[in-house]
Amino acid sequence: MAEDDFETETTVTSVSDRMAAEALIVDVDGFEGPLDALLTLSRTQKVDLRKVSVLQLAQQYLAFVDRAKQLRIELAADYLVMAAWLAFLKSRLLLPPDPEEEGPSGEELAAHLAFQLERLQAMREHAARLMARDQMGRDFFVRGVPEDVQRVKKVTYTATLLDLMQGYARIRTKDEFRPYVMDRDAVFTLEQALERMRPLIGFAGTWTDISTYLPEEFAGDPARIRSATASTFAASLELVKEGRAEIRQSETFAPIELRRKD
Amino acid sequence: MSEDIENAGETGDGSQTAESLFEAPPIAEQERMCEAILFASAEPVSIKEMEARMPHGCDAAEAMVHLRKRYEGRGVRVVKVGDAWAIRTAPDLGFLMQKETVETRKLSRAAIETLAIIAYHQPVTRAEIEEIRGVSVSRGTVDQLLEMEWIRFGRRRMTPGRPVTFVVTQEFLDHFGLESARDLPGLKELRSAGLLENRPPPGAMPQVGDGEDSEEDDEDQSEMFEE
Amino acid sequence: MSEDIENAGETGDGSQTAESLFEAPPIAEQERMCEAILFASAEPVSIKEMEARMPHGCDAAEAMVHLRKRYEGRGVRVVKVGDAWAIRTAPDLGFLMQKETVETRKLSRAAIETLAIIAYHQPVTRAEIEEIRGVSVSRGTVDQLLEMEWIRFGRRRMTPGRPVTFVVTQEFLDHFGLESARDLPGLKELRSAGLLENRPPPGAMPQVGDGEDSEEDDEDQSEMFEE
Repeated sequence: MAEDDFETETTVTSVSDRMAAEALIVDVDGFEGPLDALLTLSRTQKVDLRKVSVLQLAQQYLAFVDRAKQLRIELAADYLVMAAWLAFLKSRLLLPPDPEEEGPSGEELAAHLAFQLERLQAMREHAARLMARDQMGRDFFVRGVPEDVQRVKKVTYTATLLDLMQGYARIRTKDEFRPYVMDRDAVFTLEQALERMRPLIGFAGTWTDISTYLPEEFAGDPARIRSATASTFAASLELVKEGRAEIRQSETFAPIELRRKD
Repeated sequence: MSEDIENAGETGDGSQTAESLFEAPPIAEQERMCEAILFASAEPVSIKEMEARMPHGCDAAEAMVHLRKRYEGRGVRVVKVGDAWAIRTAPDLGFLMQKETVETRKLSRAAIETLAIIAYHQPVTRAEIEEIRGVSVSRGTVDQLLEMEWIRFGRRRMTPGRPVTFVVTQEFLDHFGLESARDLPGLKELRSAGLLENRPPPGAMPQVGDGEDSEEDDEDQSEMFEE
Repeated sequence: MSEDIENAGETGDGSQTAESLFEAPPIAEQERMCEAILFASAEPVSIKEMEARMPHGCDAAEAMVHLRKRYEGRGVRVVKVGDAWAIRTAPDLGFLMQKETVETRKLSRAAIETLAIIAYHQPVTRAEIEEIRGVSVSRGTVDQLLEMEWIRFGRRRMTPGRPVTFVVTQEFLDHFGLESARDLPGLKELRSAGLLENRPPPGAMPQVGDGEDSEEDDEDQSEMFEE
């Protein structure tokens, strides 16, 4: 952009403003973004931020960006976006409102920008006020010898009656299952006994102790004997019921005897 | 006397009735206890914590009213920090404490401003801080404030994206001698001037990070344009 | 610092002592200073050191007399440590510097089972417990139950080796709300209450006599019980 263009852009600004604007450019890295640059520029107006001329500010900013370009200072994209927007705002403020145009008016946009500047300025001032407060470790101090609070950790254990009973039940249940689960091969079923005895009973013409009907492979181990005895006895009763055999016992705990019924 | 206190304390876990078997110690004695607890701690102690350490049935809040009064105008002061209490030296005597002075890490201008914005606007999102400062907030700035435990994460905002918010901590209040964030200097004026309002920009305002690739902002804008 | 000293000195009305151009602050003010110094200092502070920090012309020894008196009977005391001074917690309040946290934990499964066996079979030896549980009982488990005072040693069994037996205590009965260990429900009751899982482990044969009790019923029962 040519030098005389710059002149026409800034006709409203005074020499001191221009000098300030140039000083700003030297400082461009010191700005914390375009809003900060705008806030600094607005100070050249030496008015209450609420009365700041946004139009004038926009012109100042655009001049500042142009100047930075001339000096081949690389401005962050943010600055250029703001410049474009301010150019747009400027045209809105200068041209009579277009009734066809949607969206906020130039005045509304300008008012919001003024609000943003005022808010940023206020936050700066209050940050300064905050930092000016008495601070710990500088103006007031904490206890020099804090005593450690000893943590005495006490652990108590609880259990409910239900836990207790369930625990016991768990153990007992485990026991009950053990024979059935583990010693399954020690079980001689009623069906097996019947199958074994049906053919044998035909040869039992005389009273014979039913223990002689126990399968050989079930001898020796008490558990297997018990199971085989029980099922053989049950099978014998079944045969008696069928009318194929007779059963007798001379007295309690005496041997149970079986013979074929003709 | 100490024995009585200890005994009274032991009833704490047993008889949990409103009227404990042993009466709570007299208020003057409770005041002594609060005094001892606060003197022993560099950090603020909450009423709840004091009562947890004191014998059953004590009213630490009431004892603190007496204690605070007792230390008015003294070389140390009883100060309230959030829900907790602490003893701190009187600020006018800071000059005596050169030896104890701790060099605090110098905060950058960005960090100070960010801190002030969080304090005055809390709970506040990163996007809101950026909107106020007109510049993106560097990760390092927030990290530094988090690390100093002057700020912490607040609740997520119930807006699209559920952004996290930042709030100041008890450590912050303690450091700046504030009883609560409501006591921040000039808070009332800022509020009445409308400068703490979250005023959404009218359409087509440039947003922070427009030049960069910030997804959040893009979303915000596209939403704005759709409307 | 020098400024502060001068300001403090300015209260003087011009009556100059030989040592100082300015009069020392009033003794009450000196007392405040000593108080603040002792509070903030990490180590006991000698009179000399205090005076070096205080404005010129101060008499820390005299100020300390006042300060010491002020803290008589308080929750903290001003004590002499060698030739230096410090603020310390009153000895009778030492108990406040302990914080007891009580954590309640559920008894481990091993402990519950061991306890249950002792309760149902008492007096019972360790070997018997192990036989019933089918696993060895760790020393820690028994010790824990002894420490909780839920079990104690019973009479020695009059068998070879004279092994000790375990029985449950009155504390145990109190805790579980039992009048005697005989009040513990029997296996039959446990079963009818659905506490015995009749369902055999996967792959096992159905139990004889349990034919009517379908699995569904069992489930219903245990659910009922849990409610």
